[in-house]
Amino acid sequence: MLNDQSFPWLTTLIVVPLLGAGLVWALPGAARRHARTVAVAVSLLTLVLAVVAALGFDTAASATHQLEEQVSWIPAFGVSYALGVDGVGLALVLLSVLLVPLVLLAAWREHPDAVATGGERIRHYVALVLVLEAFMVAVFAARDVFLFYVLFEAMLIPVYFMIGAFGGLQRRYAAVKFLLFSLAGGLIMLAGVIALYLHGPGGPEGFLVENLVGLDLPVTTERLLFLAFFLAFAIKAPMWPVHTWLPDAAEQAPAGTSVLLVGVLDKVGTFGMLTLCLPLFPEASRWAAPVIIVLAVVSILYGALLAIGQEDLMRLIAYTSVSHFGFIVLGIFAFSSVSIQGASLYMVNHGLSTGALFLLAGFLVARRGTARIADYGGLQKVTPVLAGTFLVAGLSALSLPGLSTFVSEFLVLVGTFTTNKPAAIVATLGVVLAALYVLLTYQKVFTGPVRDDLATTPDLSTREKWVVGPLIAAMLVLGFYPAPALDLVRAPADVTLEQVGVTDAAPAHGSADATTSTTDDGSDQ
Amino acid sequence: MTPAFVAPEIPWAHLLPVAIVLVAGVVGVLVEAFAPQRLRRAIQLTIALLATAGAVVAVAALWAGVRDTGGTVVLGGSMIIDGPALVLQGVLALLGLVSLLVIADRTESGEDAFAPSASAVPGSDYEELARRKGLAQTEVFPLVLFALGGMMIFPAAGDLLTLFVALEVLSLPLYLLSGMARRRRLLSQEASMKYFLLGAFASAFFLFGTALLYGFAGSVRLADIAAATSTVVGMDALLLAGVLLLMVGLLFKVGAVPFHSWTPDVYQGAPTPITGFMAACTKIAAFGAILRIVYVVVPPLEWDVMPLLWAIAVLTMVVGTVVAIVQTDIKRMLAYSSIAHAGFVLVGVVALTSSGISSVLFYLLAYGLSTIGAFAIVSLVREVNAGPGGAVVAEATHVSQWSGLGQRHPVLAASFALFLLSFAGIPLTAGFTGKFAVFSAAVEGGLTWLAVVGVVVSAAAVFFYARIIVLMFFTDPAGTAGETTTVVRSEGFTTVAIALGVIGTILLGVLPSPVLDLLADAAKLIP
Amino acid sequence: MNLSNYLVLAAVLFTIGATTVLLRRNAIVVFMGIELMLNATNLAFVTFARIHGDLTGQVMAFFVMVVAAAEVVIGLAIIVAIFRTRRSASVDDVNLLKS
Amino acid sequence: MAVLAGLAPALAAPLTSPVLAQATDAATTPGADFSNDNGWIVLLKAVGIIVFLLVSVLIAIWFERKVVARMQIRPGPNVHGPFGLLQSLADAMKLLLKEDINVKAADKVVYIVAPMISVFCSLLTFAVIPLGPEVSIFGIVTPLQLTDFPVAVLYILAATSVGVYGIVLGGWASGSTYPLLGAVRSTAQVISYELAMGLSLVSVFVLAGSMSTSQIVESQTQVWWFLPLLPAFVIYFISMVGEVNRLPFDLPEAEGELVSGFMTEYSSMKFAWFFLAEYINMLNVSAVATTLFFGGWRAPWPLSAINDGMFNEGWWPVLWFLAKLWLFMFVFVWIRGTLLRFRYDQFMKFGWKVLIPAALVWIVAVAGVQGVRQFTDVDLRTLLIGLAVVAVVGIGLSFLIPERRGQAEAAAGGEPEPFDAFAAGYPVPPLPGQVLPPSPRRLRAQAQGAQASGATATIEGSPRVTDDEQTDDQVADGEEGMPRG
Amino acid sequence: MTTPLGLAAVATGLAETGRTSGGEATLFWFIAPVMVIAALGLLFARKTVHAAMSVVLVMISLAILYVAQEAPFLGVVQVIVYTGAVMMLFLFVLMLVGVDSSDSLVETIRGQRWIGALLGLGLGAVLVGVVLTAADLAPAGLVEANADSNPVGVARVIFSDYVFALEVVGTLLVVAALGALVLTHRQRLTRQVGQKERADARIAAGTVLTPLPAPGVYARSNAMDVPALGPDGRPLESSVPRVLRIRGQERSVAEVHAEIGAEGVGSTPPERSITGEEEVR
Repeated sequence: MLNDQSFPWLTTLIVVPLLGAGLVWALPGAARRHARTVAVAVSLLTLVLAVVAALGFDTAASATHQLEEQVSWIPAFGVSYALGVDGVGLALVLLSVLLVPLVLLAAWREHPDAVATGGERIRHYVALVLVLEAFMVAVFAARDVFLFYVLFEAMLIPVYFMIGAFGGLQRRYAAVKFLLFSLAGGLIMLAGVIALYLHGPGGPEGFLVENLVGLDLPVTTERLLFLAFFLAFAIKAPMWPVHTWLPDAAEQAPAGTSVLLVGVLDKVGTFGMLTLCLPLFPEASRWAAPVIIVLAVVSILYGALLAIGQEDLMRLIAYTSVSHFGFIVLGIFAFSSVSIQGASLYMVNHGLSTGALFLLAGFLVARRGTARIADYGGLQKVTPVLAGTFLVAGLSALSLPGLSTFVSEFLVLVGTFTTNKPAAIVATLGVVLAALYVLLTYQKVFTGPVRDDLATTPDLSTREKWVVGPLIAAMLVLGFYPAPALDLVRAPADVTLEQVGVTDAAPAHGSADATTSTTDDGSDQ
Repeated sequence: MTPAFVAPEIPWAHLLPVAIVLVAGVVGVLVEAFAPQRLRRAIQLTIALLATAGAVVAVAALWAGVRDTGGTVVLGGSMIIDGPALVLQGVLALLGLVSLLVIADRTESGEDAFAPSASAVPGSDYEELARRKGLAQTEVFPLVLFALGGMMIFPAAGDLLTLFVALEVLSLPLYLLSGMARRRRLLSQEASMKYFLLGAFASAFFLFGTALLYGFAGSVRLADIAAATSTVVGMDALLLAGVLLLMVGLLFKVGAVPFHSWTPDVYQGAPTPITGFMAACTKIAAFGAILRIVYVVVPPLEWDVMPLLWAIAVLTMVVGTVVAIVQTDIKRMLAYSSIAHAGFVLVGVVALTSSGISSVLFYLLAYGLSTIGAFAIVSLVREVNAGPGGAVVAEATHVSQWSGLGQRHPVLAASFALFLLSFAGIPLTAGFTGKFAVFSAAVEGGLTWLAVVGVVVSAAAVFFYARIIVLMFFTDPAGTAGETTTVVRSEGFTTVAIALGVIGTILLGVLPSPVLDLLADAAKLIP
Repeated sequence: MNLSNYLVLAAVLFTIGATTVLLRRNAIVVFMGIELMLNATNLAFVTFARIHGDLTGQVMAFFVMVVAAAEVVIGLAIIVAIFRTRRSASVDDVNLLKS
Repeated sequence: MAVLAGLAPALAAPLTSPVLAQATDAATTPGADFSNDNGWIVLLKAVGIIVFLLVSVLIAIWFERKVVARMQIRPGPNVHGPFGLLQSLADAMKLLLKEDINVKAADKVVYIVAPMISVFCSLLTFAVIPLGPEVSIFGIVTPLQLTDFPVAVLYILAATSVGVYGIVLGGWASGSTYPLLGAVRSTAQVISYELAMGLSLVSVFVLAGSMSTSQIVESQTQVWWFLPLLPAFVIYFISMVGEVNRLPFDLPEAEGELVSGFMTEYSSMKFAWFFLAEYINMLNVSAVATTLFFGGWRAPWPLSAINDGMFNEGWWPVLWFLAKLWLFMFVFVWIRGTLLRFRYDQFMKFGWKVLIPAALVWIVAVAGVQGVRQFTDVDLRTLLIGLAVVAVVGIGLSFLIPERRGQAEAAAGGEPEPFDAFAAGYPVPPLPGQVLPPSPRRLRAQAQGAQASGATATIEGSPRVTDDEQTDDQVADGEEGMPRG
Repeated sequence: MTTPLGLAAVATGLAETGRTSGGEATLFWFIAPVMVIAALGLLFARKTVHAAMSVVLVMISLAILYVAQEAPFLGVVQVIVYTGAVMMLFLFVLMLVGVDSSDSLVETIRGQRWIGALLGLGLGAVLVGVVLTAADLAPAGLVEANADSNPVGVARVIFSDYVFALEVVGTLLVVAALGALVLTHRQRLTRQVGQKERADARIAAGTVLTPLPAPGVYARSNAMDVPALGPDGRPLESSVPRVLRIRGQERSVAEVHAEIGAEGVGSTPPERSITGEEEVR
C-alpha cells in the first residue's frame, strides 16, 4: 500500500485534517477542553500520512506529477478535481504538514482567556488551523487551474478568521486589509482564469494545467493574462509594492498564524509563479522578467532596510520575509536552472527559518506580553536556550553557510549571476543587510545587561523545545545535506525552464555540494 | 358574419405549476372568509406549503417533456413553456416555499413579522388590543401565493399583454405586503407607498413601451415582434423606443440603476421575511422576462440597445457596491448588495450566449437561496428594550447592533457569514460559482471588459461584507450594546429555511455540476 | 388628418403624466399622473389598433383599464392607510426612510 | 344654459351614430334601423325627448304629491288648475324667481358647473331608450328612438356614473360640512350600487345576446326578461332606487341628518337643476327597467295577441311604454310613502353583503345554464328541472344547518339586581340590568311546578332533567329564595 | 359650441372608417387642445380636487376619441371604469383624506423641479419624435374586425387569444379586493355597543335623559346667562350653557327677577315656513 500510486494519498491528506476540524467543532461540551489534543493528534497523523505518501514518491521522476488523482468536478466549466505533486509541490506539502503540528503545539497557551471561556476560542482556532492545512495541501497539489484558484481564494477565509478573531488590538484592520488585498488580486486573477479557459481547448478538462500549457495565445492576450495571474501571486508573495498587508497581518496575527501565513501561505504566490505563470505564459514571462527582476531586487533591499528600522519584532520578521521573497522571485525570473532550483528550495527553507523565528518571537511575546524590541534586553543570560535557538534561526535567515537557507540563497544568486549580473550584484547587498538586521536584533533583545523586569523570565519549556527543535534540526540537516531536497527540485526546474523556452547554457547537474557545480557557468543568454 | 366562436384549448398540464399556485391563493381567500379564526393560520400554511411543493413537483413532471422537445408554445402564444421558463418556475416555486417558511415563523415570542391588524393605526389602542388578542393577518399567505403565481407566469409569458398582467399580479400583493410589518409600521407603510408609486410609474413606462411595440409590429406576441423586426422597415424608432421603455419597467423590478431608488427604502421598511421573498423571487421573475426579451426581440437592435444595457450593468454594479459600503442599516446594506447583484446578473444577460442564459439561471438560484437565508437571519436578530427583563422588540438592523454576534450565537453568525461570503463570491460557495458562470459567459460573449469591471467591483464589494463579518466575529459586544441585541429562537420554520439556504449555498459552491448540467440543458429559449 | 396626431396627443399626455409624477409632491396627484399615463397609453393602443386593423390593441386597452382599476384600489388603500397615521398625503412627509 | 343642457341628447346622438350606423349596417341581427334618418329628424327626436322629459318631470312632481297625499288620506295639491295639475309649474316658477345665492366659501366654478353636470348627464340616457318601433314621421320611416348602438346599455351606465359627479362636486364645492358629508355618502352609494346594478344587467345581456337597447327589446318578443330573470330584476330594482337617491336610500340628502345633503347650499335656479336631474333620473331608471325587463314598448300579453300584433305597431307601443314607465314611477312613490330610511351602515351592508353577492351568484348561474345549453345537448327543460332539484335539495340542506345562537343571549350575564317595582310607592319601570319579577300568578304557578318536580326527584332518586328545566328551576329557586326541596 | 347638425355631419364623416375625414379632424382639433389643457391642469392645479376634475375631463374626452376611433365599447368602458369608478374613488379618498390638502409647491430638493421639468420635456420630445416616425402608416381601419359589432369583435379576441390573461386578471381583482380589505377592514375586537346598550348605559348612569332646559330668556335681558325657572319656581342651574358657567358669566335670577313678573314670557320662536319645495321632497 505504501507504494501504491493509485491510493488517493493527496485526498487523504486533505480529508483527514478536514475531518479533524469537523471533529473538533463537533466535540461535545465536556470533551472540548481536549480540542487541542485532538487537533495535534490529527495533524501528527497527517504528518505521518504525508511522510508515507512521500516515500511512495519517485524522486527520480520528480519532474512529473505523481500521486495523481483526477475526477471530473464541474464538467460544465471544464473543471476537474485533479491532484498531483512534482518535486516542488511535494516539498511544500511536506513543509506544510510539518509546520502545522508545531504551530498547534505552540498555540497551546496562546490565549490567556482560553480557560475563562472553557477553551471555546482555542477550539475554533485549532479547527481553523486544520482547515487551513487541508487547503494548503490541496493548493500545492492542484493540477487544475480552476481548482488552484478556488483553493487559493478559499484559503483566505480561515486565515482571515485566524487573524481577525485571535489577533492583537488592530486585528480587525489587519484582517480586512489582508482579505481585501488578497481578494482583489485573486479576483483579477479570476478574470484571467476565465479568459485562459476560453482560449484553451475547452471541454470538461479544459482547466487542467497540462491542457493549458503550450497554448498559442495572441501576444497581447498572453501578456494581459500573465499580468492578471502575476498580480495575484505578487500580492500573495508579498512583493514590493503590494506587500503592505503583510507587516500588519504578521504583527497582529498570533505567532502561529504568522508562521503558517508567511511560512506556507505566501509560498502559494511564488509557487504559482513557478508552476503557473512561467509554463502557461512563457512569452509574457520573458517579456516581463526584466521588470519583475527589478521589483524583486527592490523587494530584497526594501524589506531588509525596513526590517532594520522596525521596533516590533513581528513586523521585523515580516519585513525580512519581504526581502526573502524578493530572493525567491528573483530566482524564478532569472531563468536559469540553478536559480529556479534555488528559489524552489528557498521556499522550503524560508518556511523553516521564518517559522522558527516567528514561533520564538511568539514565545517571547507570550512571556513578556509585548513585541516591542525595546522592551527586551539581556535575555541571553536568563533564557539561554531561547536565545540560542533564536540565534540559530536568525543566522539561518541571514543565510549562514551550514544552515539550509544558505544553500538556496547561494543558488539563487549564482543562477541570477549567470543571466543578470547587475541584479545579482545588487541582490547580494541584501545578504549584508540581512546580517545587519538579524544581529542587531539579537543584540538588542538578548545581549547586554538583564533588565530587571525580565530577570525571572522562564526559559523554553519542554513543549516549546519540542516545537522549535524539529525546525532547528531540519535547518541543520538541510544545510549540511541538501541533496534530497535538491533532488526533488532539480528536475522540475529544468522542465519549467524548458516550458519558458529559455535554454540554459550550462544546466547545473551538481551534486550535494552545490557550490562547486554552479560557480563555473557564467554565460549569458 | 365571422364563423362561430371556437373555444380555445387550454393545456392545463403545461399551466399546472402556475395554476396550482394561483388556485391555492384563491382557496386561501376562501379560507379567510369561511374558516374559523384559530384554524386559519394552520390551514393557510398547509395550503401554501402544499401548493408551492406541488408546483415544484409539477415542474419536475413537465421537465422531461420540455427537455426532449425543447418546450412548447401554448394558448396560441400566450405562454411559452420552454427550458428557462420551466426552470425559473421551478426555482421560484422552490424559493417561494423557503420564503413561506420564513414568513410563517412566529419565533418563540409567538408573533410573526406582520402586523396583527394591518388596518389599525400604528400606535393606537386598537393595535395594542389586536396584538394582545393574538390576531394574525393570515391574508399574507394567499397574497404571497398570488405574487408567486404572477412571478411564475412572468418568465413564461409569450406576449406583452400576459407579461403586463403578470407584472401587476406579482406587484400588487408585494405593494401590500411591504406595508404590513409588525414593528416600525410607519416605516413599513412608507415603504409600501413608495414602492407602489414608483412601481406603478414604472409599469406605465412598460405599458407605453408595449404600445409602441404593438404599433411597430401590429401584435403583442414576442414572436411576432421578433419576426417583424426583419420585415417591417422604416419604423426602427418605434421598435427601439418600445424596447427601451419595456426594459425600464423590467429593470425597475430588478432594481437596476438608475431605476433602483425604491430598493433600499422598500427593503428596509418591508417585513423582513417579505424582503427576502421580494429580493429573491422578484428578481428571478423579472430577469426571466428580461432574458426572453433580450434574447428574442433585441438581437436585431443589438448595437442600439446593448451598449445601454452594458452601461446599466456597469452602473448597477458600481453604484450598488459603492453605496452599500456606507450603509449602517443591515437591511439597506443587503438592499444595495442586491442592486449590485442585479448588475452581475445583467452581465450574464448581455453576454447573448447560451451559456449566458444558463449562467443567469444559476446565479439567480444561488443568489435567491442565500438572500432568503440572510434575511431570515436578520429577522431573528432583535433588539431588547432597555431595563431588566426587557421585552424583545423590533429587529436590530443597525450594523453596530450585530457586533459580537459570532461569540454569542456562533452557528447563526456563521450561517450569516457564509451567506455574505457567497454574496462576495468567495470560492466554494454558490456565489462564486454563479459569478464565475456569468463572468465566463460575458468573456465568451466578447465582453471581457465587462467581466473585468465585474471582477473589480466584486473585489470592492468584499469590503462591506467583510465589515459585517468583522463586526460579528472580531468585535467584542460593547457592554450595553450587547445586552440590547438578542437572537430569538425560531419556531422551527426559519431554522429549516436557513438550513436549506446554508446547504444550498455550500452544495452549489462545492458540487454545482448536476445543477449546471441541468441548466445547460434548459438554456434554450423558444422565440 | 393623419392618425399620427392621435399618437402625438398620446405622447404629450403621457409626458404630462410623467412630469406630474416627477414634479408634484401630493401622493394622490402623483397617482393621478400615473393614471393619466395609463390613459395616454390606451389612446396609443386604440390608435394603433385602427392603424393595423386589428382588435388586439383595443383588447390591450381593455386589460389596462381593468388592471388600473385594481391598482387604484390597492394604491388608494395604501394612501388612506398612511393618511390615517400621518394626516398628510405629501410625499415629502414620508421621509422616515431617508434617515 | 337650459338650451345648452337641452342639447345633451342631441350631442349624444351624433357622437354615437357613426358606430351605430356601421353596426346596424353590418349586423345581421335585427335591431333598429336608422339608415333613413337625416339631420332634421334627429333634431326633431332630440327636441321631442327633451320636451317629453321636462313635461314628465312636472307631471311626476304633481303625481308624487298627489299619490303620497292619497296614501296619507289628504287631498294633496288641488288649487291651481284641474286636480292641482299646475301646482308644479307654479312651484317651478317660484324657484326660478328666487334670489340666486352664491356661497362665499364655495369653489365658484365647480359650484356652478356641478348642477349642470347633473342635468346634462340625466338627459343623455333617453337617447338610447326605444319608445316604440319604427313609425313614419313626415314620410320618413324611423324608429322611435334617437339612436342605438351595440353598447347602448353600457352607455346608459356610463352617463349615470358621470352624473354622480354633479352631486359629489356640488357637495364639495359648497365649502360646507353637510354638503360634503352628503357628497361622500353619495360617492360610496354610487360605487356600491352601480356595481350591483351593472351586474344585474349582465344576465340580460347574456340572454339577449346584445347590449343594444333595441335588440334587447327585440329579444323580449316571447317573454319579458323579468320573469326568467326575476332575481336580476329584483336586484336591479333595488339598486335603481339606491342609484337615484330615493327613499329608503336617500342618504346623501337625508333631511334628518344632513339638512338636505349636497344641495344644502344651493338655491334658486341651481337648486332647480339638481331637482330636475333627480326626477329625470327617476324617469331614466324606470325607462331602463321597462326596456330591459318589461319588454320595452311591447304590448302586454293578451293585447299583443290581438289582431296579429296590431298593438305592437305604429304609435300604439308608445302607450305601453309610458304605462310601464309610470308603473315604475308609481312604485317609487309608493315606496316613498311606505318605507323608512335605512341607516347608513345597514345600507352599505345591504349593498355589499346581499346585493352584490346575490348578483354574482345569479350571473354564474345564468352563465352556467347558457354554457350548458350552448356547448352540450341538454335541452332547456331537463336543465331547468335539474336546477330545480338542486335548488330544492340545497334549501332542504340549509334547514339542517343549526342556527347560530343569538349573541345577546350569550352576552347577557350576571345576577339581575333586586328590583322593587313599587319604589317610593309608585309603579316604576325597571332600569337596565334589572329584571321585572314574574307576576304573582306566574310565581304561584312556578312554585307548584317546582314542588312537583322536586317530588318526582325524591321518588326516582336521580332526576334526569333537561338543561332548560334545570335552568328554570334554578332561576325559580333563586328568585323565590327557597331551598331546594 | 357646434350645432348638432354640424356634429351630425362630423359623424357621417367618421362613419367612413379606415380613413379620417374632415369631421374627425374637426372633432380631434376641438378635443385635443381641451385634453392637453386639462392635463396641464393636473400638473399645475393647486387644489387636488381641481386636478382630479381635470383628469376626469381628459378621461371623458378620451372616451369620445375612442368612439371616434371605432372603439365604442372601449369608449363606454372608459367612462364607466375610469370616470365612474376610478376617479370617483379618487374623489372619495380626497374627501376622506381632507379636500383641503392643497399642494405646497415648495421644493424640498433644490433644483428638483427644474430637473423634473427638463426630464419631462426631454421625454416628451423623444416620444413625440418616435411616434411621428409612424406618421406615414396607412390606417387599415377596423371595418372588417368590427364586422360583428365592436364588442363582439373584442370579446372574440379576448376569449380566444388572451383567455389566460383574462383568467389571471381575475386573480388580480381578487388581490385588489383582498388588499383593500386587509388595509381597511378592522375586525371588531370589543363587543359592539348597540343602541340599546348605549341607552341602557345612559339611564344607568343616572344623568339627565332629556335635553337640558333652555336658559331663562326674558325679553328685557340678553339672558342666555340667566337660568330658567323650574316648575317649582326655583332656578335651574343646568339651563345656563356650560361655557358661561365655567367662565363665571352667569347671572342669578335675582338680578333680573324684578322684570319677570312685569313682562311675562317671551314670544315663541318663529316656526320655519314650509315652502313648496320642501313639501315635495
